[in-house]
Amino acid sequence: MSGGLLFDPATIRALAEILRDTELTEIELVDKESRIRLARQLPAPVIAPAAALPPMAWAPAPAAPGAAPIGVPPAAQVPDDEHPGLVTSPMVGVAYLSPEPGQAAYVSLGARVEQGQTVLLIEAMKTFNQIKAPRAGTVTRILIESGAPVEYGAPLLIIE
Amino acid sequence: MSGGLLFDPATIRALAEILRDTELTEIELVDKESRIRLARQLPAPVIAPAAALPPMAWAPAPAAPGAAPIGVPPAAQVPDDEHPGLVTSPMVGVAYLSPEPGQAAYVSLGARVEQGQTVLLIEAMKTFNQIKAPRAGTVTRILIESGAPVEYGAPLLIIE
Amino acid sequence: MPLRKVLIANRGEIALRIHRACQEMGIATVAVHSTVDATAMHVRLADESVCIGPPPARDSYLNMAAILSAAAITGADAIHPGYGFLSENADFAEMVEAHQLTFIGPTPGHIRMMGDKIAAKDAMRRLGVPLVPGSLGALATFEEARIVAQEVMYPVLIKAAAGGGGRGMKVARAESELEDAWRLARAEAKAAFGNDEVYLEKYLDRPRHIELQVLADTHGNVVHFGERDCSLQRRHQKLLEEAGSPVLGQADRDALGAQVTRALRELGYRNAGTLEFLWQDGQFAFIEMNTRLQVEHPVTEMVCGIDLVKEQLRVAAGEPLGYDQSDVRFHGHAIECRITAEDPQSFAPSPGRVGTYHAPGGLGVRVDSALYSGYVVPPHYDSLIAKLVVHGGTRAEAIARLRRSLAEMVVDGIATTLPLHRAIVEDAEFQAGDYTIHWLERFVAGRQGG
Amino acid sequence: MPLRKVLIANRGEIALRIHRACQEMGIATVAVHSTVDATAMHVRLADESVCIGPPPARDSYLNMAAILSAAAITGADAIHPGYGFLSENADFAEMVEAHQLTFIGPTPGHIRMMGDKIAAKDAMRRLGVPLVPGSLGALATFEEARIVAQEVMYPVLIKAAAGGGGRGMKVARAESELEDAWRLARAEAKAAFGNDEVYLEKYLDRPRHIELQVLADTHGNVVHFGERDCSLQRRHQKLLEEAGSPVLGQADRDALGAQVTRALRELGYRNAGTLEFLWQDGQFAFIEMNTRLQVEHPVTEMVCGIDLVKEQLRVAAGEPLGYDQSDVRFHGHAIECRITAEDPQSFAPSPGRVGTYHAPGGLGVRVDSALYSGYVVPPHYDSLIAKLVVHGGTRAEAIARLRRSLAEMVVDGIATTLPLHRAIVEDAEFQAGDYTIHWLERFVAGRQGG
Repeated sequence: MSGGLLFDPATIRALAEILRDTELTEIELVDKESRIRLARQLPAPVIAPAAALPPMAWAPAPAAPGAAPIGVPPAAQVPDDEHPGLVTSPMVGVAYLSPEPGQAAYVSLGARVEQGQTVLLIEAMKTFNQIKAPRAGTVTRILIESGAPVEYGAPLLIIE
Repeated sequence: MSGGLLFDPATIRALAEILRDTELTEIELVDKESRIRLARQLPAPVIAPAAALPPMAWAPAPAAPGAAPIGVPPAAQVPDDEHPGLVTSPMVGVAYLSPEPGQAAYVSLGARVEQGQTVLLIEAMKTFNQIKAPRAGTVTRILIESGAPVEYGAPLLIIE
Repeated sequence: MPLRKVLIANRGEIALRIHRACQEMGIATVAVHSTVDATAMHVRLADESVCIGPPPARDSYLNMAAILSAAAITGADAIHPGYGFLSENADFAEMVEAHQLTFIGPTPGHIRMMGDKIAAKDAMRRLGVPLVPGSLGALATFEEARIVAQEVMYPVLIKAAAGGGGRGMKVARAESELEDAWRLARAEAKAAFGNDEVYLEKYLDRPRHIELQVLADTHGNVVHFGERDCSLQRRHQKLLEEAGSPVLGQADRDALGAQVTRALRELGYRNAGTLEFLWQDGQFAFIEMNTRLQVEHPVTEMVCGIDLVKEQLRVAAGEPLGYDQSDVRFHGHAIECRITAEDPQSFAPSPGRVGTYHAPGGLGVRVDSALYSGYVVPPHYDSLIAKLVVHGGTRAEAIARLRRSLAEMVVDGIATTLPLHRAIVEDAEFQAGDYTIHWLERFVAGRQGG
Repeated sequence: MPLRKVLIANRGEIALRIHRACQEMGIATVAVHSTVDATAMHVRLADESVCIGPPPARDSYLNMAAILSAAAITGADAIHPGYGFLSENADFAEMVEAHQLTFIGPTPGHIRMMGDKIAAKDAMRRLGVPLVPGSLGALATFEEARIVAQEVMYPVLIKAAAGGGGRGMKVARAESELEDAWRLARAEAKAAFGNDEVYLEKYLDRPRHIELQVLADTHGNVVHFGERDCSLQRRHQKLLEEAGSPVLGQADRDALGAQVTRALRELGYRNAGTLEFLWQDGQFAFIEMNTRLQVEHPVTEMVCGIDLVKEQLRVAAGEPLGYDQSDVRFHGHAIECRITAEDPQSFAPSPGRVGTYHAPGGLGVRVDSALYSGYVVPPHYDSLIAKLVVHGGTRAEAIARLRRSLAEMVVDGIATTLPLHRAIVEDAEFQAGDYTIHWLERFVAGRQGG
C-alpha cells in the first residue's frame, strides 16, 4: 500500500508511543485504501463509578415545582446541550414564546428565521428582553415552554 | 503520504497537544483521500494518586531511637522482604545473634546451616526463644544486629 | 508520675481517639498492629509502631505477650487498652502492672469482679445500687427458681451466670413455662460457657438501656458525667446513643448519680467506668458494669465539655480530678450514630476497599473515624468504621443536625449502615424519643419487610 | 413571619455554612452559581439551584439582577448575602427589600453608613465608642493636618476617606515627614478611589486587631458575643483568629461590650455585625464596622455555644432574641485557621484539581469547607478553601488540638497554606499569645528568608 501504512510494525509502535505519551485514547488514520486505528483504555480508575461522574454521592437536587430546568445537574442535561445550533439563555428569568399571552409565538417549529430576528422574550426584573437569533436557519427544536423559568445558559432553541 | 497528512508523527503529536491544551476529546481531519482522527478520554479518575498508593500524605512515623526496625512503614522496607529465603521474626522481642554476650554467634555470614539448627534467639517476656532455620542452606544476609528490637514479621536472615 | 509514652493496645477509631488525646497532652504514642493493619490510620499517625502479629485478633490484638514485648522494646510506660480486645481482661491488667507499666483503667481486682455478672450484682446490691428483683446469686435447684419467680412475679428471665450476648437466657411468662426455660437456659449456658450456673430475675418487657458514665481518681474522688440512652440496639449491639436520655431530667440524673458515685467511692474504684441499667416505669435496675472506656463515650464528652480519654490519662498518672460533682455541667444534647461496614438491611458484613470517604463538617458535628479514601476495611475485626456525633442546644436541634450531616456523609465502595441511620432520624417515634430496647429490632424488621 | 425559602447569594464554604443552618431549621435553600461552580458543594447540597452567569464574579455573584431574578423564579422569600460579594452593598439590600424579600442583614441605611469610613467614625464618636485620636472627618488643608498631628502626637497616619486594603494610607513619624505623606496619600486616594479626601489619626505602632461580635433583633435587643483577636494578618488578610483574645479578660470584654451594645441599641441596628478595633496598651480604638457575617464567626460560635447564622435567620424573620447579655456565657478558647489555595511561601494563588481531601476529626474539631476529593478550585474567586476551627478548655489545649488536627489534614494536588499554619502553631511567641498585627508579616518574611 502506498507509503507502507499497513502493516508496518514500526509505524504502529510509533503510533502507540504517541498514544501513550500524549494520553490520547484513540488514533485513527484512513486513506483511500486502508485504515489504521489504535485505541487504549485509561488505567482503570480506583473508584470506578466516580470516573465519569463527580465523586459525591448525593442525589441531584430536586427541581422546584414548575421550574423544570432549574436545579438539574449538568450531567443530566440532554445532549441538545452541545448542539452547534443551540441558543442558550443569556440571563436568569422567565422565557416567553410570544409577545403577549394569547398572541402568536415569535417562531414555531420548522420556521425559517433570519439572523437578528427576535425568537423569544425573557423577563428579568420586570423587564422584557428580546432574544434574537444568532444566525439564520430553521428552528428545529423549541426546548422550553412559554412561561418557564430559565437559568443562565439554559437551552432555549436549536436553529440549524 | 499524499499531502503529508498521514502518518507524520510530528503532525500527530502537534494535534495531540492541541487536543490536550483545549480539553477537547476528539479531533478529526478529513481531506479528499485520507482521514485522521485522535481521541482521548478526559483524565477521569478523581483520585488518581490513590490508584497505587495509599492517599494519605503523612510522613512515616519516625523510628524510636535505638529501635531501628520498629516503626518503619512497610513501603520503606528493603526488597529483601520478598526474598524466598527470608527468615522473619515470629514474635515481637529483642533478637540476639549469640547465646550469651561475648560468646560466638550462632551463625555467621556464609555459614552453612541445617534445617532446624538454631540461628538466633528472640527474647520476649523474659523468655529466650530459639529461632531455627526453616531449611538447610547458606546464610547470605544477616539483617539485624544483636540486641535489636524486632517486630512481628521483621526480616532476620536470608538462607539460600 | 506523668506519662511519657503510651502504648495503645487497640486499632481502628478508638486507637486514633486515644492517640489524639495523647498527642494533645504531649505524650508519645506507640501503635501496635497486625500485618493487615500496617497502613491503618492509627499506625500512620502514631509516633512509633510495632507489628505484633498476623491478622487474626488472637494472634495480634489479643496476644498479651506480643503487646508487652512491644511495650518493652519501645520503652512505653503505660498501656491504654481501648474497648473490646484486652480491655476487660483482668489477667492482662495484672501482667501490665507486673511489668511495672501503668494500666490505664481500673485495678485487675475490679475488672475481675465486674467481669463476673453475679459478683458484680452482689457488690452493687451491697453498695445500695438498685437491681432487677431476682435471685441472690446462682440458683441451686429448680424449686428455688420457682419460689423466687413467685416473689418477683412473672414474667421472669433465667440467665447464665457466665453469660453475655443473649446466650443462656430464657423468658418464662408464667409458671407453666418456667421448667422449660430453666432447662434450656442451663443447657445453653453449659454449651456456651462450660458452666451451667443460672440465676433468675424479673423480666422487664419494655425497658430502656440507660448507662451512667463515672470517673474516679486514685485519691478517693468519684464523679459522674450523666447518663447515655443506648436503647437503640439490634442483637445487643448498640447502634445509636444519646446524652441525655429523652426520659430523664436533671433530678433523675442527680439521684442516680449520687447513689452510684457513693457506691464506687466505697468500692475504691479508679479510672473510667460505666454502669448499665435497665430503666422502666421510672425505676433503674443495674445490669452490669463496664470497666473501660465505651464506644459511645463521645456523647458524654459533647454534653459535659470534657475529654474523657485525657481524664483517663491524667487519673492513671496519679493526678487528682481537681473538680467535684458540682463542677460538672450539662449543655444541650448529643447523639452518636455508629456507622458500620454492614449491609443496612441484612447486616451482612461488608469489608473491602472504600472509594471516596467524605466526612460531614460544620458546627456541632464530630466524626471519630480511622477511615480514609482508598482504605481497605479488613474482614478480621469489628465492623465499626465511623462514629458520627452531633451536638445541639436541644434534642430537636441535635436531630436536625444529625439529619443534615448524615446527608453530607459519603462512604463509597462498601455497604454501610448510613441508610439505616438516615431512616431512623426520619421516624416520628425516634423524634419523639419514644422507644425501648425492642424498638430498633422492629424498625429494622419493618424496613426489611417493606 | 418565618422564612420558608432562602436564596444564598454566595459560594464556597460560607454558602455551605448558610445552607447547613437553613437545613437544620427546616428552611429550603436556593443556591445560585456561575457556570464554573455547577458542581460545587453548595450547589450539590441545596434544595434548588440556579445558574446566574459566567465565571467572572461581576457577571454572576455580583450580578444583582440575575440574583433577584433567581429569587423570583424560585419563589425565595429571603436572601442571605454571606460575606464579600454583595454583602455590604446597600443598593443591593435596598433592591432586595424593594422586591418584598427579606434581606438577612442590617438596613440599607446602616450598611451605607458603615461603608463610609468617616461617617462610621462620626457615628461611633457620637455614640461614645472609643476611636483612634485624630481629625474629625476629612482634612480641608495641609495646615489643618499639621495642627491635628501636633495634637494627637506623632507617629500619625494619613488615610483615604474612601479607602480600604491599605491603599491611600501613609505614615508620618515626625512633622518633617508630614507633607510627603499628605501628598502621597491624596494622590493614591485619587488614583484608587477617584476621591482625594483624606483624614488623619494617631498611628499605633504595635496594635492588635480585636473585633466584637454583636447581634441585634428588630425589637431593640442587642447582645455581644465577645471578641475575636484577628491580629495575625498578612497584607490586611486575616489568616488565623482566636476567641477570646489572649490579652483580654472577662472584665475588659464586659466593659467594651457594654459600650458597644449601648451604642448599637441607640443606633437601632439590626442583625449581625462586627466592630473592629485596634487595641494597644489597654486602649481600644474603633476602626470600622462590618455589617455582615464575618469569615471568622465560627470561633465565636465555639466559645459561646450559639449558631450565629441561625440567629441571623431568626432575627431576620422578626423573632426577638429571647435572651439577654447575662445569658451569654463563654467557655474555653477557640482558634480558626484559614486554609487558602496559595503557596505557603510566595502566596501565589494555586487553583486546580484537589486530589485527596481528608478533614481532621475527633473532639473539639470543626471544619467548614466546601472541598471534596476531586473538586477543582476555580481561579476566579477568593482562595479560601477551608476553615479549620478547634475548641479547647484552655488556649493551651486549643493550640495542642490545632497542632494535631493540622497534622491530620490532607489537601493534595494544590498548594495550600497548611504548612504555614503548621509552622505558626510551633512558634513560641504565638504560643505565648505575644503578637501584634505586624507579627505575621515578619514571621512569613523569616520563613521566606530561611
